[in-house]
Amino acid sequence: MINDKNSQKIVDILQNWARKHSLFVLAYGTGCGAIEIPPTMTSRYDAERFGIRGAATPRQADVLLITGYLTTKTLKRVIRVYEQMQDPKYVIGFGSCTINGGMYYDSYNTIKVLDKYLPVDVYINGCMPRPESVISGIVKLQSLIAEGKANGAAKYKENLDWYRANQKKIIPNWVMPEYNW
Amino acid sequence: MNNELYEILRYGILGGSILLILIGLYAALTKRSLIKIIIGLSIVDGGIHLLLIGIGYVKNGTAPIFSPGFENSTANMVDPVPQALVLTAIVIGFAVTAVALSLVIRLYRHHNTLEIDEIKNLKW
Amino acid sequence: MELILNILGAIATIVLAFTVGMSYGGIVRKITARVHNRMGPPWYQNFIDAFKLAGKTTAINHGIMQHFGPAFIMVSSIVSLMIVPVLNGGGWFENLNFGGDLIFLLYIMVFGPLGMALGAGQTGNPNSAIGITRGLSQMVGFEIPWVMALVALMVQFDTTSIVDIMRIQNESGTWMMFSSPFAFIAAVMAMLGMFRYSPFDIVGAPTELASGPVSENGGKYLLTMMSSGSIFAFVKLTLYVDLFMGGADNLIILVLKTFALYMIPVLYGIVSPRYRTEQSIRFFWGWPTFFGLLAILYAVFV
Amino acid sequence: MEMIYLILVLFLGGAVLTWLLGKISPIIRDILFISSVIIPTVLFFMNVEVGHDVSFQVLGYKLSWGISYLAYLFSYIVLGLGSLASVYAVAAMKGKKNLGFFYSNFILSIMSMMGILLSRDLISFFIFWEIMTWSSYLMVVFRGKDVQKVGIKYFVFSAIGAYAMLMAIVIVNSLTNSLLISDLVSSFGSFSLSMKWLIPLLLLIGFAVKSAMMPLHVWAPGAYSNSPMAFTSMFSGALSKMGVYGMIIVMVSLVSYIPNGFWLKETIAWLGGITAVGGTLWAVAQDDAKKLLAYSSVAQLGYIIVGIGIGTPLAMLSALFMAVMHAIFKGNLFLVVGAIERQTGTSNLTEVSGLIRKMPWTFISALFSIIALAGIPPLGGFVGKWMLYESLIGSNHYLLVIVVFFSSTAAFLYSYKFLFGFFLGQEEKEWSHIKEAPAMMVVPMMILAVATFVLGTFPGLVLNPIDNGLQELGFASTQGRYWEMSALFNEWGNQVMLQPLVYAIIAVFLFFAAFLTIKGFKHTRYVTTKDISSSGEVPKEHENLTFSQNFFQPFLRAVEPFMKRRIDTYYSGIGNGLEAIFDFTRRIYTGNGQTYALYAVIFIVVLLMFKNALFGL
Amino acid sequence: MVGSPVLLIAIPLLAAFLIPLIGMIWKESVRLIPGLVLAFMLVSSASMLLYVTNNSTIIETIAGWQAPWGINLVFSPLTGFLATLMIFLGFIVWLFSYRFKRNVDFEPAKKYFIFLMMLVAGAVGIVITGDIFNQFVFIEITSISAYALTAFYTGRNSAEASFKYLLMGSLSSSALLIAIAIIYSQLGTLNMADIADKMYLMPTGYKITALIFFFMGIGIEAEIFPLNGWAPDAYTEAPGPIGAAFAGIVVKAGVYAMIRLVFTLFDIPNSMQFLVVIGLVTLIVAETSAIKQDKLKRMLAYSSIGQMGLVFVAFGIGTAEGVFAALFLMLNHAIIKPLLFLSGSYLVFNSKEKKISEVNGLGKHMPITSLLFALGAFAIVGLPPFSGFWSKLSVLTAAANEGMILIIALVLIVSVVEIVYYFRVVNRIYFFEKSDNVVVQKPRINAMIAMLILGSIILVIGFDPDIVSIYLHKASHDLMNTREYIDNVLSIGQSLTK
Repeated sequence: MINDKNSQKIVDILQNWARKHSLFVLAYGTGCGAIEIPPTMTSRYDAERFGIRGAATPRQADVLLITGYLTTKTLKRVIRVYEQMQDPKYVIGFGSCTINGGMYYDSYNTIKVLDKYLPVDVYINGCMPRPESVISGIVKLQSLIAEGKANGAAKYKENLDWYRANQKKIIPNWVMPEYNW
Repeated sequence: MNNELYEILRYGILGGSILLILIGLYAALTKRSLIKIIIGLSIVDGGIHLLLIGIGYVKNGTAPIFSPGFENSTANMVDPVPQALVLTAIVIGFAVTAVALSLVIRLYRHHNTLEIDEIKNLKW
Repeated sequence: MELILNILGAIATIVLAFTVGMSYGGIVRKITARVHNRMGPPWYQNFIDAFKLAGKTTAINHGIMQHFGPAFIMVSSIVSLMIVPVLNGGGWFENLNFGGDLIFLLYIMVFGPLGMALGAGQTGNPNSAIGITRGLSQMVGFEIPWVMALVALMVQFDTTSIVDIMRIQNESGTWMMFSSPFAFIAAVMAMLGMFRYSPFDIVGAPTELASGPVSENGGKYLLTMMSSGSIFAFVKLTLYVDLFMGGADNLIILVLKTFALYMIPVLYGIVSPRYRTEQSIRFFWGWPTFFGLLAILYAVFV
Repeated sequence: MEMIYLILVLFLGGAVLTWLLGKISPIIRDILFISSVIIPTVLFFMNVEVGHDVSFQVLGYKLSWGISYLAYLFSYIVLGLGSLASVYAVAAMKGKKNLGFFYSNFILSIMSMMGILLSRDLISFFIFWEIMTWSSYLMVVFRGKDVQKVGIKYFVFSAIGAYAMLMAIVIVNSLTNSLLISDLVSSFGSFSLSMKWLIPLLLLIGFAVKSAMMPLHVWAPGAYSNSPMAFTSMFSGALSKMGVYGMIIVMVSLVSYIPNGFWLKETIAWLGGITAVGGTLWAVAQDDAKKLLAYSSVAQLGYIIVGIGIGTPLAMLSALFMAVMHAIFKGNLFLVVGAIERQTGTSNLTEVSGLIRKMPWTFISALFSIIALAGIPPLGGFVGKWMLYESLIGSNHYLLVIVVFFSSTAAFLYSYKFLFGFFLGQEEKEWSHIKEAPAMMVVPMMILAVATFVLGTFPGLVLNPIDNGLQELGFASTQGRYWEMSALFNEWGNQVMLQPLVYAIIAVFLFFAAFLTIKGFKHTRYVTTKDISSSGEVPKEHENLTFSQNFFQPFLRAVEPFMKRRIDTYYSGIGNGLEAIFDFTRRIYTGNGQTYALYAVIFIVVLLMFKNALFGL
Repeated sequence: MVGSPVLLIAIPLLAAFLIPLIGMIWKESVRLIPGLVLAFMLVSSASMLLYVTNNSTIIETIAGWQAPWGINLVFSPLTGFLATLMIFLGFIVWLFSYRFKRNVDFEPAKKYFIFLMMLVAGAVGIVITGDIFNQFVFIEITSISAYALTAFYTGRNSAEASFKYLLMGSLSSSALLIAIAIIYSQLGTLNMADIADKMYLMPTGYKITALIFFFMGIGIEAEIFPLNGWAPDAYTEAPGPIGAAFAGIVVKAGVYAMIRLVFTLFDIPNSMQFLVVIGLVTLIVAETSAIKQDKLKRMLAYSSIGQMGLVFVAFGIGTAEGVFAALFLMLNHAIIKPLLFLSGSYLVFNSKEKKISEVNGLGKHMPITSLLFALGAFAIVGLPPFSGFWSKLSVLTAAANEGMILIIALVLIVSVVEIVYYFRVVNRIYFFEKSDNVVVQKPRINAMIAMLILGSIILVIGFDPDIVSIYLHKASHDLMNTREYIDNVLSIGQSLTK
């Protein structure tokens, strides 16, 4: 949809600006990273000044925050949540575990590379990443949105078969509604 | 017949009849045996018959029959009507007693007792 | 011609209400942040949010009532906006003011919750339904002192017209909040519930119910609801100003008065925990109702 | 032959024929049934005119039949709702047993209601009243459920009411030597003070039972929910209005002339208010739609009683308007429940869910009726409530306003519960086979739904006949002051136009509906109700996620102190106590013949002992 | 002269004695002859009733002995009305009991119909006789045949019921005889008209004592409260049609005797109040006792007693309206209660216990019988448009016109109790499930006709009460006009002596 900065119309620029400054974050507290979200949101680091706000349900959310390792059991829920979010939507991988498994690199029960299953727009490195890093990651996402480069959702749609294949490898009994847009 | 005797006789009949009625009632109300109750009722009947007769009695009266020599002495006749009544009442009392006794037989067959206290399947 | 002017006036009112309502929303967020010792978002943050919601490219609904529910809510807020006099003397913002409108207002204001409830019910999300039941129950709670306050006003002024109430206040020069203080207290306490800030925010209860009635709404639906809420906030504040503070002669005074009034539930809310539903109902049937009774007695006997 | 006789005879003959010939074939039965409701209805509206009375004598009592303006208004309710409900009933009851019996009772109850309205004297009023009672009783027990409890309770309360009325009637007869209602009204002023209190009170007890006023309402929930819904529609919509009809006559024509009768009016109004609150609270607590609507009927009748009790012209106007509206929307809601029960087999709100897409027309009519019930503006229910509030404030009943308002706010709770329980929520596979009800059921419902809308916009359509009726009752001529087509007036004289508001509402709604539809039309998708955000979990098909148990538990917890005491339990306590006493009395008959003989002897002894006291000359 | 009242007594008595004789030749005759006799009586009585309604009272003297001395029969609008009603009910009972249960066999049928004829003869005699001792004799005839009919079934508790009845009946006859003795001792006459004429001669104490003994003697037949212990048992244990006959014939005769005494013979004004009080007590005790019954016939019996109480209340009002109401009530009760007994006896036909619970669900299996029972129940509790309503209305109107508001209230409260127990039964018939061990008995065609006749009368009177009101008005006028009665009876004798 939005591949190239040059193709952006004025409306898109405005909309991207708004999207950038109004990120409703659905923090999916999968792992230990969930503990870093409250300090990020509260007085000391105050993520709200960037327009960030917690969203309670995927229907309202723009950003899916995967905080830490994903067990194979949780993955299904995360995929479901992601698919229930409305476009445009973004994924932030949070902590080393989402990048390469981190300290769970040899676990039989967690997924190692989040990107194989969900289109991650921004990774935040660290184990755990401190709130400062979280904010820096979000700022990165904001700049990507403004440039129109945060197009993970489009990528997911294009390569749905590949993602599904990967997902189904982890989740043997796959009963989920079709993702059909 | 002199007056005193007449009065004594008259009140004797009345008192006796009332006494009979009370005796009969006593039997009917307190005795537990069906037969005794029926006897009590018969005594009550008898008392009442006596009462009726007593009412119709006239001093120095004669039988209420128009016999020769007494054609014009209706004033001195005993009143015939109560006697007729008593005759009828006796017949009726007899019939009732007969029915009652036949019922007692039925009851005895059914309940194997003559105690009236035992015979109360029908109540409330 | 007159019709067009009327329609233009109506649109102007709506724009005004939307702007003021949204700004207040942003300012509340800012103030809350400052009380929390945070920077907080800019005051226009709500406009950005609204714009972003408008820019969502996809939307889902679960059925026709979820689709039309936001429209119902809009009907409620806009029609009630139309019959609440914005300024003294009418003019551009006169719209549909008429005598006897208080009772009408009481009922049309319920139209919104009903639309919300239907929309939320259609989604099939249990959280939404739970939120709705809590909301309706709470509404029964705060309507009692609120109506008592209104009845006291109606008794005192012998009218059910908001315009008349404003006119009489201005003629006598005494604001209602001073001439009938108990009614004002009862009404303000009811207002706490009406705005659904803490401690009466169990309806939404973000973490418990996943924002309750709106949990299945995103994009344009959420946008409509949010705008409606902003307009509605303006309506309520203006109504309070009209009824208790003598109305406003111009927009600046209106903004000042409404803002001052708005601070009551906001500040009370920031420092409060959350009531359970029955606790909040009992709260409203306690002191606020007592004050409402006092107000009626006051109006009848004084 | 007089048209009035003809109409009643047609009803009666129709009832008998439907029953007898109905045994031959169901089609004949259905046709006979509908035609014997519709034909007299048409004849009535075509040929019967106000002011034409016929009279005749029975057993030396002079009876008189004719119609008044007020009765004409109620005959709209009875015959209109009756015709619609009868059309509905044919479709709804198809395949049930004993239909001939049902239909003939249906016709009989319509006949009796018309008879009540046509009666100009107290005896025929009472006769038709009793026919109405027993024919509706037979309907209550028609399904054979709970007959000994619900049915007997209904009949006993009705009988208490009716006998109170009968007592008043015979006293009136002894005082005025006439049974005409007009004679009662004209000579009421000359009665002694005690009679002035006694007669209206006795009559009011009779009417209060039928209109389910507070201490006498306990029969209503059971009876309403127990009869077939096609009839309950009539029961709650029209039959209970007979109580209202009588009550209006008594309150206006008699109570007004009692010295200090003011207090009676106040009491009635407050009882009405308490009825409204109690009914509403209990309705909120119900899980069965029939019970819910039944309690709701009690509550709504409470409003009407409040209006009658206040007795100002505006209050009467509002009471009568609400009576008409209640007939329309509550009649319709019972039809809706009937349709749902027919299609799904249950009327329990916790079992059924998500029928909106299965039964869309039913939903629309239910939605309209619920909005009217809740009194939300564009529909007719609001007009009546509005007038009620204004009359209450205008007549200085400030606390009563609060009571009524509380009840009507709490009414939103059960209104929502009704809509949500049946139509909204999860669409379960269990109910996926449900179809819309047949057209013969849907059309009456839709007509009633449209009626709620029309009366909301053009209340003058009904206010005009009401005004005629009120003038007949002796209210000042209000032509042009209290009503005008499609406009409403308030007590303080300002004219209020409803139409611009309705237009505004429609315009705003259409605008936003269009906005929501057009914006992102291509990218707006419909998803099933299983596709909800439940923390990423995918609900399985058989998992029912609808929230329906303990729906308003927090609210009920809050109002628990009010609901702890039920009048019902007191009544059953009294009933059981009486039966125990009666059980004791019959032990006089011990079964021992001698005891009986003893009784006889005691009898005569006592008489002889006290003969001078008893028979002393 | 359209007929002779004496035939109304003589023919059934004759028939009663002829039945066994002819029965030896032709067995079916024991069942047929009573019907023919009753039909003839009905026609004769009805034509006489029509005559006396429009013309003067028919007075028949027996054996040429004129009024104060001989026995005479008075067929006035009142007595004629009651006699016709009784004969009609006798006919209905005959029609119903033709081949009913044990009547299929010759021996029982013979006894049954003999006693039925005697019952009717006695009851009619009570009503139309003008002689007080003659009345006593007829009361005894009625009683004895009633004892026998009560004990008709063997193997039940019928003998017990009959014995209780007999015990009470003996006391009754004793009391009657004492009362007659007192009157005769004071006035020396037994003719009712003559007694009424000379009553002012009697000392008050004697008068009251005689009245009290009469109250006891006739009260036992008329089922007033403390004296009615026999009634529920007898109604319960007698065959169904005999229950109907008790309710329609025997009790009515008792009531007639009672009111004749109070209205015509004795001039004690307080006796009216006494009637009201005793009637109310009877009404309340009986109706409240009925509510907890578990046997159908026993419930109906209590209801019957209660209705009699109401009749006494209505008579006790003392005005022409009250008498009219009471007679109307008697008429309706005589139609409705037999209907209930007759249909009820088929509802519990095969049951041993005759429990109310055994009628469950019979509405589907015996629709017409059940419908008739329901009709009777609706009518007797006074629901319009059935006949019971009009009589109840008349009673209440009469009471209201005399200002007896408390009585109205009590009567109406008791009516509610009545509604409860009748509707419980009707509900059971129609809305309960039939238990499997109840065997349904379809009514015979003759029984069905009998019940249908009664049912249609209920409807006819219900829709047009004026059809009977003229007779009732005449009858009440007749009862109220003591002087006319005395003159009518005595005039014949006087005319002869002059």
